[in-house]
Amino acid sequence: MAEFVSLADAIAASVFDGDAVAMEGFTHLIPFAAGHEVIRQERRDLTLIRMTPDVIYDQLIGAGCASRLIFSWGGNPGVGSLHRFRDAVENGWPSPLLLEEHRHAGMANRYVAGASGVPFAVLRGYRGTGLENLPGLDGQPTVKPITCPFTGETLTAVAALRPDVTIIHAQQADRAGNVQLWGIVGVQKEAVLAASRAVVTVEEIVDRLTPQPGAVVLPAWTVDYIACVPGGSHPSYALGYSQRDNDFYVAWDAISRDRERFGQWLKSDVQGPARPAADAGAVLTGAGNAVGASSRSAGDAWGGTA
Amino acid sequence: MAEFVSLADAIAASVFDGDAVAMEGFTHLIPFAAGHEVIRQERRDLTLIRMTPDVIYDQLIGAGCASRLIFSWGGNPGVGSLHRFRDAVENGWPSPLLLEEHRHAGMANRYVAGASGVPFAVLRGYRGTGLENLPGLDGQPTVKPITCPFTGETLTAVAALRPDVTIIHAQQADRAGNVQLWGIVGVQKEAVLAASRAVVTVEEIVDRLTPQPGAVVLPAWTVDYIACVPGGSHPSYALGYSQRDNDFYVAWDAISRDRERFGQWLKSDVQGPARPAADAGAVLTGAGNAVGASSRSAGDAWGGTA
Amino acid sequence: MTGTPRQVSSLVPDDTQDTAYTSDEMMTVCASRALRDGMTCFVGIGLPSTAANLARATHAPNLVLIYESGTIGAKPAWLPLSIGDGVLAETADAVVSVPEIFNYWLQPGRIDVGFLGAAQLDRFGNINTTVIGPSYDQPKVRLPGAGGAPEIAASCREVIIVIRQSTRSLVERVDFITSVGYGDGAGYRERLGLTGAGPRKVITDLGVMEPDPVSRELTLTGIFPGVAVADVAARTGWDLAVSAHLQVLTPPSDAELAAVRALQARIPEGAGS
Amino acid sequence: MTGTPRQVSSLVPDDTQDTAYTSDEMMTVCASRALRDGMTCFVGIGLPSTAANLARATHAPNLVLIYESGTIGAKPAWLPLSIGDGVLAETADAVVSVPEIFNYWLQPGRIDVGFLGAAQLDRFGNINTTVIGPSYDQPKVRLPGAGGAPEIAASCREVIIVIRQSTRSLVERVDFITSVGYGDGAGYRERLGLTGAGPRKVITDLGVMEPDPVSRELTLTGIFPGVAVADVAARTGWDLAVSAHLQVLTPPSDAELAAVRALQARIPEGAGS
Repeated sequence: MAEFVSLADAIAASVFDGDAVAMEGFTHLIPFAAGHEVIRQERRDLTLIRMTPDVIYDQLIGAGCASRLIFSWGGNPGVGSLHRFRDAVENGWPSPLLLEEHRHAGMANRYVAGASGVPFAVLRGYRGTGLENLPGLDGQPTVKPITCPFTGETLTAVAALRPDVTIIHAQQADRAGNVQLWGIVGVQKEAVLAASRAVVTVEEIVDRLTPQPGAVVLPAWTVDYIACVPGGSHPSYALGYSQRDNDFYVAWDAISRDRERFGQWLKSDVQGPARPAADAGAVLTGAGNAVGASSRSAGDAWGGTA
Repeated sequence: MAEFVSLADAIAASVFDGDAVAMEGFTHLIPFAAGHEVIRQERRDLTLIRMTPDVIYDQLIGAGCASRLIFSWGGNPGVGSLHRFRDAVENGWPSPLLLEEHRHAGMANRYVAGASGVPFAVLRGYRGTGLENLPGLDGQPTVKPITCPFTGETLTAVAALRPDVTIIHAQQADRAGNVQLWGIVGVQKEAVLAASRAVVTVEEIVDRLTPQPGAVVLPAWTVDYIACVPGGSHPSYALGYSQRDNDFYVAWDAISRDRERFGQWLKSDVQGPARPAADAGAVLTGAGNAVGASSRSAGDAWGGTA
Repeated sequence: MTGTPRQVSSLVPDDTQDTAYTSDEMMTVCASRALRDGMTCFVGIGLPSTAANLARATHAPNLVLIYESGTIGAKPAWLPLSIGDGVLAETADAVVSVPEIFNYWLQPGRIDVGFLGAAQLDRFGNINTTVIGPSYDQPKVRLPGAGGAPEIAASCREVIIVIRQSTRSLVERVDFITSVGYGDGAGYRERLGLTGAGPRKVITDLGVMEPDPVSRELTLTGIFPGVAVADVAARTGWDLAVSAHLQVLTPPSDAELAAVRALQARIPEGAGS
Repeated sequence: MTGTPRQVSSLVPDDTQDTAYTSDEMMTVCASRALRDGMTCFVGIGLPSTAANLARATHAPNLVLIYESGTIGAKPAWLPLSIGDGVLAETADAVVSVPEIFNYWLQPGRIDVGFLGAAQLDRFGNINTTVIGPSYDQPKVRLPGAGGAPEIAASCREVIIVIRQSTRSLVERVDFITSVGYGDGAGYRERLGLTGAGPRKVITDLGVMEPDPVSRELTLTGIFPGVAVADVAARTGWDLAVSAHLQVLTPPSDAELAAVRALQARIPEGAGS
């Protein structure tokens, strides 16, 4: 049953060294503030799981939190490479990163299998591609051919994903702990239902959820911890509350390209005394354009190049 | 791409003797008016597919339209038996009815497989039950054990469903032919996407769809024919437009128990000159309580016993 | 499960006519007591739905009701006739598709308790709702079939079954296994890999049976006031084992009776008949 | 696909400075022309998204745009930077989950055309977006990976690929097959049971290649005005076959150019920078 706590307490209670951690959000509603808290609490040896390990996992990988990554697309959307991810894979810096690489359809179905309590999912795909034969993290395959028992056709089985903990960001929780997210809802429901523990940061806590078109509702009894972190998905966005800070994504290219500059950013903007205040500062700006504006000025501070 | 036609034209263009026809709607939004049109057009030798072949299929079976039934629960919800269904199974009247019997989870997943373009779905279930070993309509199994290629665990595979035509009722279509339904959305999306052809009857046609919480939207290019049939789900209901006519469901028990009384009902209320007018008459009563009221007086006409 | 309640006069002392109760009321109250507050409960229509809503109206206000129509956390103000009445969707925390309710919610074993009726039930808690008679192809009585029951029986953490006691309904071996209880006894569920624990209680109009912890055979553990063990045995189709710790169950309290009657008297909003 | 457009001055006659166009503009226009009105189109970000939106703004107003973020029938008023910008969700006919977009919409082959970019492309239209270098484990360049591209390549009824022409990007054999084109040639897709027909057009900044109907080898069938076949061959990593029916492609019309520039100039609503 959902418990309302601070972000720091939520992470301290649910993310442990060596855990398999999924932070989901498909471009929209990415739980950046929670990711920063994981960096601040210096978790190590994590298996990071995410369909699109974009800027959020570039930060966690660069900060040395991860030793393994399960993913299907590792780029800075619309911008280019993830330099910290590449540095880890190409040069082993700050430490080697073992990969379990899939594709979106495979990752999505692996979460579906996890959420459904079955050990695998069936799809078309993988056949004829290099991804068909890559080993999983433990050296065992997570992709295998499977024969339809009715038609004899060969399809593909992918192994279920069951994170130790899934962390997402949502627009709202009500006081009973029911969570509502809407807009692009991605794979968050499946990631939460597949996990042993679930943490949700929200833009706001409301007396009663007003049903929204296209919304996913996670009942309180499917969530463990809820922390109210307005702006907690910046530079991603929360539909109805903020806009995607595209400037920051563009600026990240230069920040992350250089190890030293990345280190400075980490110190000043995540670990340093300034950043927790800034993350908390977002609490004050609340909803709508206010967050958009603060996002954009933050983007400018990174020396936005767009 | 969706074409707006009359109900009679929609059925004439899409349902043919010998077809596999799915009419879906889980208690809510059951396409009764379309079912009556199939009876009026005297389609024969249909394979009827439906998770809950309740009163609507009792009517089609009693009218002699069906020779085969694929289903998972054949009762009058909250009332009792389906007497026409039982008469067909127990006594072969008006003609024998071959069964392909599943359970809800299996039927739902068979539609999911059909909608997903794969020949089977995997679930837990069937093991240890009599349903595990029942043959399909062609004598071949539609349920088989399947081994997880990763864990070695035995699960169950069910064969995909791919109806020739799926018929559903929805609240709204816009003028471009996009369809929106909400409330209990059941398995309609899957049934439409699994089928070769799709027919939708709607409560009303609107200029523009207003997104509704919990709605399923079927883009115009997934639908073949749309007919505006207000009240077209009576005695089932359309959330926001009408209420379930529980009296009719109770009254159906007496109407359907006796072959002769059923035949009279068929003549007077479906095939006769009165009934098409009454079905069309529903067009005039439009939305909200008006339909509820007409439903209820209709229920009284059946000699409601509730 | 919607038959007219029978007055069980033998259960009622003559001088307490105002607290007289029917066997259906006793069953309903007894079933509602088996639900604890905060549980998630997968509900079938009829008596299970009445009992679950009674629990929510009395001792378990935070009981989470889930119906196979995809309504999660429904809070109906009156008793629905079907599992898909509008009031369930309108009051639910979330409404999901039918594939989703089975795949994401029921199958993984995240529901605490499943609540089922049965046409036939056997000594090991197996349920038949498919056909009566020795042959599936030529049944004596064609029943509705499985619906969502097999998955509820397989996957809920535990199962409660309500059924009226008679030698026709409680049989040595069901004619057809629609939903698995304990199969042929100890170890059966484990061999099949069923994730739920199976039937915890069978509540009839005469008492309560629970599976023997070792053999899994249904054993009489509770009896309603005024009912004799011999009566129960006579209306059971197998040689009924009786627990050494057989208890006489507490009759419905005035508050419970008032609540169940209020619930059943409540008319759907907007209904005129 | 978001690099700064290069001015291709050689393509532009000196006396038509007002209609001068860049190679990216020519590619975009050429790609947009490949889309027919009423088609359903699965769109990748960057040039594919620009081209699809250009088609929607010009000759194909009823083109249905589908992004892997689950937005079906998106009608963005400006070009999104990512496949998940808010404008896509806000203007879509329907927004579905990521599992659903892949399982119900892409996998069954109901999408007419898939629109992809590539880091490396080979003679048989196979795409690499995973690693550059001979070894997956020790790559020279680690690329983003597959994303939704393999399913788009496998399941859309046909595929259009946009890529800049160079011997580094157009290679005899890709270092890693991320998304299958025609594999090793004729019959390959059929043997794997891939439901879509595969790449129909590869549009580069110099011209258009199409698969040979028999061998499936990519063959030069169109060339931009002012480009020599030898230039194209020199920037292709295999011995490029040239169609007997090679056509010189029509340069962007004034209307097309105006439309593509208007599209790229449009600022997201509410954006200040």
